[in-house]
Amino acid sequence: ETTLNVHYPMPGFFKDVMDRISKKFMEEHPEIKINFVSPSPTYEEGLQLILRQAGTVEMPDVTFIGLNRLRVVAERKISVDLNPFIAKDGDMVEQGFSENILKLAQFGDQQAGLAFATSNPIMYYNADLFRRVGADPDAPPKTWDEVIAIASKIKDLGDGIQSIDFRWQGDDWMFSALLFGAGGTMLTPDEKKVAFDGPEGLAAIRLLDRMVKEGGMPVLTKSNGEQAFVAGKIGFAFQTTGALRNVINNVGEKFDLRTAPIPLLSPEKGRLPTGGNAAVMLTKDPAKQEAAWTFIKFAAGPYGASVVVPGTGYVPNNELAAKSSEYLGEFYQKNPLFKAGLEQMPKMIPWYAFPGSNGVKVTQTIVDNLSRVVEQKATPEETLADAAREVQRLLPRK
Amino acid sequence: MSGLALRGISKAYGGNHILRDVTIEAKPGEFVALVGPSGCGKTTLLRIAAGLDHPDRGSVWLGERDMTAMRPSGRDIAMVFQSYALYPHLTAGQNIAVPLAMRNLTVWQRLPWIGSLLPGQRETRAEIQRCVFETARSLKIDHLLDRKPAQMSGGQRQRVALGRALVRSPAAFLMDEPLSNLDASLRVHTRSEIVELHRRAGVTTLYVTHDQAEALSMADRVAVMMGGRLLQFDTPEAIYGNPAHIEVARFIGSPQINLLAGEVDAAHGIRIGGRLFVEGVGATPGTRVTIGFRPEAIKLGGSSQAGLGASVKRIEFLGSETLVFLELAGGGGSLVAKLAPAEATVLNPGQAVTIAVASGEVLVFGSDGSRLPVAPAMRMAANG
Amino acid sequence: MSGLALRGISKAYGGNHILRDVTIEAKPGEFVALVGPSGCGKTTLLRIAAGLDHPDRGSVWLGERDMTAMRPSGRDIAMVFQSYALYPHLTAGQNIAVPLAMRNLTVWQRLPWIGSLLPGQRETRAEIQRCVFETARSLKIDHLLDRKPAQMSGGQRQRVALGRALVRSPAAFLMDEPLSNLDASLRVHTRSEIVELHRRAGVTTLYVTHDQAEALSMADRVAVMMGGRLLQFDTPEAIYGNPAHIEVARFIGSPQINLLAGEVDAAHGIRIGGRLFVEGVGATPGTRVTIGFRPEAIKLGGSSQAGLGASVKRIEFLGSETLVFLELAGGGGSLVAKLAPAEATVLNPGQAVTIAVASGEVLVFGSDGSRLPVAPAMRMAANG
Amino acid sequence: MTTRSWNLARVLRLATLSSGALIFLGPYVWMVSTAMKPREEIFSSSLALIPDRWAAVENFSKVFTRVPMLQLLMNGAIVCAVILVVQVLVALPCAYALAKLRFPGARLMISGIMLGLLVPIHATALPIYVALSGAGVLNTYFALAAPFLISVFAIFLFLQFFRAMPDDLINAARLDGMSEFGIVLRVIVPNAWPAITAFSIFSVVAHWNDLFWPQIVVTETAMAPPPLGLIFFRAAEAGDDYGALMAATVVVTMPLLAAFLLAQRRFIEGITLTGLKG
Amino acid sequence: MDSIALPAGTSSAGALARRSEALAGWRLAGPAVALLSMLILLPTLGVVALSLTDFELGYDGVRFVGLDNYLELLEDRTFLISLANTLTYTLIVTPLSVFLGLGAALLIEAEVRGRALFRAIYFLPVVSLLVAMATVWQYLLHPTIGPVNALLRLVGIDGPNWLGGSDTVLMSLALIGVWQAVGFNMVLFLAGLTAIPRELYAAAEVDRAATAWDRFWLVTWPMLGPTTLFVVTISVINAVKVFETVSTMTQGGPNRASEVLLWTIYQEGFVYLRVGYASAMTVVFLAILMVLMVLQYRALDRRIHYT
Ligand SMILES: Nc1ncnc2c1ncn2[C@@H]1O[C@H](COP(=O)(O)OP(=O)(O)OP(=O)(O)O)[C@@H](O)[C@H]1O
Ligand SMILES: Nc1ncnc2c1ncn2[C@@H]1O[C@H](COP(=O)(O)OP(=O)(O)OP(=O)(O)O)[C@@H](O)[C@H]1O
Ligand SMILES: [Mg+2]
Ligand SMILES: [Mg+2]
Repeated sequence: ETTLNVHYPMPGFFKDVMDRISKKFMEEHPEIKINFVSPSPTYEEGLQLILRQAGTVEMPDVTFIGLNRLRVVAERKISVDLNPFIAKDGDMVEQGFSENILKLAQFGDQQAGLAFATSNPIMYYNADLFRRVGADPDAPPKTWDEVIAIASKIKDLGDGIQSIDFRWQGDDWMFSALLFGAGGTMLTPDEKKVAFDGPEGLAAIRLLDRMVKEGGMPVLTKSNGEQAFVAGKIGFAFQTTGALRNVINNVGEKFDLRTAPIPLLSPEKGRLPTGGNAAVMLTKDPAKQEAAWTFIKFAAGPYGASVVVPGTGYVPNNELAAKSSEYLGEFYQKNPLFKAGLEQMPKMIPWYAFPGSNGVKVTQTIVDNLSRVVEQKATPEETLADAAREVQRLLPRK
Repeated sequence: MSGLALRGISKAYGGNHILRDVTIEAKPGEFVALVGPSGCGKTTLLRIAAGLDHPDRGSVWLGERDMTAMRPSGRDIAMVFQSYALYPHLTAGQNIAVPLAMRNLTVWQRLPWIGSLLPGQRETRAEIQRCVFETARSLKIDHLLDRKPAQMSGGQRQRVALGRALVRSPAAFLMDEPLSNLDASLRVHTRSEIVELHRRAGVTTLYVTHDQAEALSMADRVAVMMGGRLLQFDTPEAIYGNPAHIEVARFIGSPQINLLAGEVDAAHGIRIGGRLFVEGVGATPGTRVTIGFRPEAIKLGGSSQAGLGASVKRIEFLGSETLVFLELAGGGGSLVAKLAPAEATVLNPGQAVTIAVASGEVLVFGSDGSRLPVAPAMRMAANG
Repeated sequence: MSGLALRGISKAYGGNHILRDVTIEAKPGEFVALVGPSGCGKTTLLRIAAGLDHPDRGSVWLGERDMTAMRPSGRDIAMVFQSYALYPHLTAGQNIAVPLAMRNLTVWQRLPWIGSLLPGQRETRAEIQRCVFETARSLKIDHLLDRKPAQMSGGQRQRVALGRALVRSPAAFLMDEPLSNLDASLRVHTRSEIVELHRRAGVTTLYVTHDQAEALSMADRVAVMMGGRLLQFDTPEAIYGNPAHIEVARFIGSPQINLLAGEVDAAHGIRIGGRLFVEGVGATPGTRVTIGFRPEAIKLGGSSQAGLGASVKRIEFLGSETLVFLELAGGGGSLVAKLAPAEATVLNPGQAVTIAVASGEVLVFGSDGSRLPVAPAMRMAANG
Repeated sequence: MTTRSWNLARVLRLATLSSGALIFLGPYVWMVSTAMKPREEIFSSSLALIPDRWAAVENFSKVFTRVPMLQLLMNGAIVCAVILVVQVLVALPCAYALAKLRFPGARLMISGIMLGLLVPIHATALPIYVALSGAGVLNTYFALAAPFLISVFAIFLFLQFFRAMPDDLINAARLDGMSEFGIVLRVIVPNAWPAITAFSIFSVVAHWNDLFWPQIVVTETAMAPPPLGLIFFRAAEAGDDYGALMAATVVVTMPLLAAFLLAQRRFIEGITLTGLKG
Repeated sequence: MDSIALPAGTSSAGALARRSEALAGWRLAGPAVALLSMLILLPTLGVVALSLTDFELGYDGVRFVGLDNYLELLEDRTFLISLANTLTYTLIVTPLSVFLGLGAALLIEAEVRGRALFRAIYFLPVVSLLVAMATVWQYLLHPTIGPVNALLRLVGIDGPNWLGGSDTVLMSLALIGVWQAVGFNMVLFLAGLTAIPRELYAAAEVDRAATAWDRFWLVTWPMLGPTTLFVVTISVINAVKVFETVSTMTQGGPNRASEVLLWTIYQEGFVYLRVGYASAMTVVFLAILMVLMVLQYRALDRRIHYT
């Protein structure tokens, strides 16, 4: 019997999911025992734990790491490269792990993990407010111009009602949504130079600027935005589909909640970043590695997805799960709100992780600059230039 | 000038009756000494007069005003605390200046830092400084004005505490053993300063002391308390020479008054150990009484003379006088005689003597301790 | 039994010289009284003896051992603090028991709660209780043993502080004005208890007091300090009757000794205001001297008699005696006479009298304050 | 001195205290109210404190079923007790020595204490973690308590309080034959209860509520203190389960509040140093 | 070192006695010294050492880089911003929390009724878990649906965007900091008040200190000196070390308007994983504050102890 020590972040979100998956897994694999170590409150703290414990006996065998932090462990060779295991298995696509999905956790020639819970940004909207301003909730806006038009009407309702909550705070994910949606990229392909300062980037930031100027988007903290939206005081919320279950719970019967795909600045070239996390193998013990690989595949596999998706709002990271009625087919019939994320799956590309030791810091730099636009303290052009310059400075010089 | 009256004061701490119906009315300008054994309630009475404690019953009057419900700060009473209660963070000079600053400076002027920048207080401050210095000089602590209490000796602290009271001209002074830690010569000096101040300002004063000389010489009237009760409140002469109660007689006078148990005989005389001692006492024959006479009333004679026989036990030299401790013959009790040193030189321990007491110096107390009248034609039988 | 010796002690606080080369050697079992004006350094000396302060110079010896470097807790000295220093959180009984518990119980037995469960301490505790009660009874505070210091009167606290020292049998006692807050009768009682204890246990004792009667009657020897210097260290009789220095004469005796300025004439006599007063003084003719005589040495005569002329200024009644304040005729100075009350009754303020001083009672001091020898054939001219 | 009568000053005082109390209580009113509400009622456009549908049972049962809350509370109690006892035992003698004894190095020590007050736990966490990990004692009560065995806060606080204690009291104790340690135990401690109580409250509160250090040394939920239980109701990315989170907070806070109410008697009983004259 | 300059000719015995006192002092302080060295001094030295390297969490290799980290600090705009923010925060929180804490303590002590209740209420913020209270505050200070602004609207004030706006966020955090610290300081002051001899108030009354204001200045304030010095020192330190409110509510935002020192250090060390650089920040942070604290302590300490 092998015991796997498994660590995961955000128990408020994942505890039930993890419990169900491990239960089922141990039923199917009685020779492997899953032991959950104490979870970490956030992705960051989870990552810190792993880095601290790297190489010590306390290090768990498997962990789940935010997709944008995956590169950190990969570059530090803390994660075990999964390519040998994939090579041995051979039939990954048959098990539902398409090339696209594998790519989400690839860095260079390394397969750092298997995407476990994946999300993309969607549009939440308050159908009641739509009706009040004469918009049709059944035909949600497809372009940003339409969004802004409706938003500006909603803003005029008064009574503390506001138009848009675009979740730009915290990290660069939602900025990526605008940038990628315009067809842009963060860096040049050789990862040496900033690339977001091109026209796509400018379009993205200008859009944010218009949301404020024309759409009347208020400056809100992340949780204030959520609170106001579920209270029925905000027309649009743009954020991860992963929050869907929580939003549904918090809204209850207060208003008619709808979701729709997020508009793209460039419908053709536009892509969307993938949020979520990947299961990562840490154990260097060959015996345990086998068991860990089995567990990772199971968790990231169709059963795992069928548990994750309804419990959270994430999109299935396994193509089998999405298609097969055995897993989620019926679920989507019954829960149309979850469809928006599903529809966007073809457009999902990896959430870009910056190279080098300043990788994480770069995202904060971008967020800081975005806030200047949201607060209307700088023009989009200035912001973009500043952001590009600061980010460039933080990139590896070699 | 207003008198200070404590009327029917009672006070108990958790069941312990500390004061029982004490009434002391000091006339305007009067100097009243408060004496009594340790723990009899003197400090408590003073605290009640100052308003620091509330009586369970009774009232406090200053002049014509009932002060019982008034806060201490409103009473305008100066007090010397038995424990000094100096402000440890202030120098001696600042300590003494506090009551003046409280009265003569406005709230704003008293503010730290800012206060001293405000206009119109220069002169007041200078005046306060002058008063403080005057008072300090009269107490011989003018060289200590810049010291904090922690840097002073016990007697110096006590004088600062005294200075803090004397610097004011309040409606009444309350002083709780203000000279107890001073040496004799300083005490005499300070005592006369207080008397002088009292003469000048005529402020009603309640003065607690254990020093009989102080009580008797300074006070207009003396209040003797015991066990929370007021036993006698009268002039010093009356307290010493004409005590109303055996406890007062016992308490006042050092060395203590000599007390002998006696019995009233059929002829209203008192017999001690069978011998007639006093005649004409107004008490039922057969009752037991106590007679008392002061040590200095005793005259010693050779063993051959008439009088009570006794033997010398111990001789104690006190400088200006000598105490002779005597044992009555037949185990009748011990006595003390106070003699001039010259008179005592002829005495030796063990020597047999006779005791004579001058007529008119014998006090008679009933079995409950109260004074018994002695007929005017009283005769000292023993000295007959 | 071991003596206590303070040798060549000097001490300064930030430039102020508090003690200057003070040497006091108390023989084993000796009772030494330490007197001196307020602030002269008595407490400081005691603290140095106890090891609570370190002398800048000098050494402290207990018996044959140099204790100067020893910590206070190792010296086995009991001290009564001028400030009492009672443990505020302990009852009177517990306060008194502390030194016994410290010595007679083991570390473990002393632990709170747990300690009282350990074996073999029942009896010790009972024994301690007994000692505490005994001591308390002799100080008349046995009814207060369960009170905390805050619930006691000043005199009661002082007695608890005294009890905490007396309950031990240390190598030496240091007592700093232990009776200052007690009433006369209690003081006499407590004084005799201390004397009794000292007789019984024979522990060397250093005793600070402002009460001259106490110093003179209790002590084997008296040390008079002034301004940080030791002026005289001698028997009570010598200190009173034979003071080595004018300051000692001035300090000891209440009321103060009478001092008059005089000049040595060519015949080695002393003249005051032109009149010959004493003859046969061993001093250079022409030097200025001071002569002193005690108030009780004065005999008053009618204005017609021979002697220095004076007038009665004030008469003060003190119970067993009367003080008469006199003004020398011609503004020569003030004097005090101490008379028996009977002698004083004939006097009235303003009355003119003559002063006579008994021969052999006159002391002569040089201009530096030191005693001058007077020839054996000295004669009181004034009384001639 | 203070009469119980109503006067203007008292009315003003009560008014000030009460309005202050309202401000301080405000957040708790909302907290308790939220703990009683179902999720959909928590955020709404109107402010209602009384829920339409009571969900207290639901929220509170989540607290005890989703995480082993009783176990966590127990862990918290044990760790806080260990920390408090050692801290006080170490700090009392040290503070006494600094306050009342003269010895070379005392000033340096005070600087060290200042440094200790300033150094954030984040800075020292890593080295201490490495040491504990090297000793193989992670996931133990000891590891949870280790960095807090010394409280410079306590030393500093006690130092300030002990300074004010009269020297003669300590001198008397010395002459009575107490050792310096005995003085701390028998004279200083009984007279410094208010300070010790105040510190105890702070210490318990700080370590009961500490979230940072336990996360570093504890990977087994069986060893975790209460705040680690709270993270099971938080989901930064997706929004918290507010009702359960508030219920858990109430559960975690209650023992502390109870402890405070018990301990605060000591403030009233404060000992005033009346054993001294002068 | 404290020992006074000894006058010339000091007896060697006096020196011996002093040595035995010193010995006792060391014995009593021994355990504390040992723990202090192990748990604070050594790790701090470790931080200093790390600040001279390019250590990054997760990488094995460590390179000595001399003062590079410190040089980089000089140009780090974030660090300067967070210095300024921390200063502002401290300047708001310290005086307010000290005075309100003192006020609460005095008012509660003066009041006869409901002392226990008031004490508990004012102390509540100290006992509550910040991660949870952060959530509560987020809601209370919500610009549109929050009760605070709702109340302000009742009196006709358009409430600010407390935590969302870069102009108001620091002040909002400071107010929350005050809310937290008042109870803390109150308890310390309550403890300090018990150490004031009642007799001094009696003396003040007799000396005609008629108003509470007078008695406060005459007795309470000077006698609270040691407590106040302690409270101020601790308040400054706690304010300078503000971290949890920032990390749970604003993450330094918006646009670094609530970027404070500890948050910056934490970000660098734990999020950006640049431990070496974060260590350099820590060292600078400690150095500045150590100098300030030790200076103020030495300057004030003498003045507030009267024995
Ligand atoms: N800490 C100190 N700093 C400066 N001077 C001091 C200090 N302590 C005492 N003194 C001074 O030293 C002198 C001697 O003080 P000490 O207490 O020994 O006097 P004392 O003889 O006991 O007087 P008292 O009879 O009034 O108690 C006094 O003048 C006092 O002012
Ligand atoms: N707080 C208290 N609780 C209980 N008893 C008290 C309290 N305060 C004083 N007493 C008692 O009240 C009595 C009177 O005390 P008080 O201080 O008035 O005596 P005193 O006459 O001043 O004595 P002393 O001459 O010793 O100063 C004493 O027996 C004392 O024990
Ligand atoms: Mg008294
Ligand atoms: Mg003294």
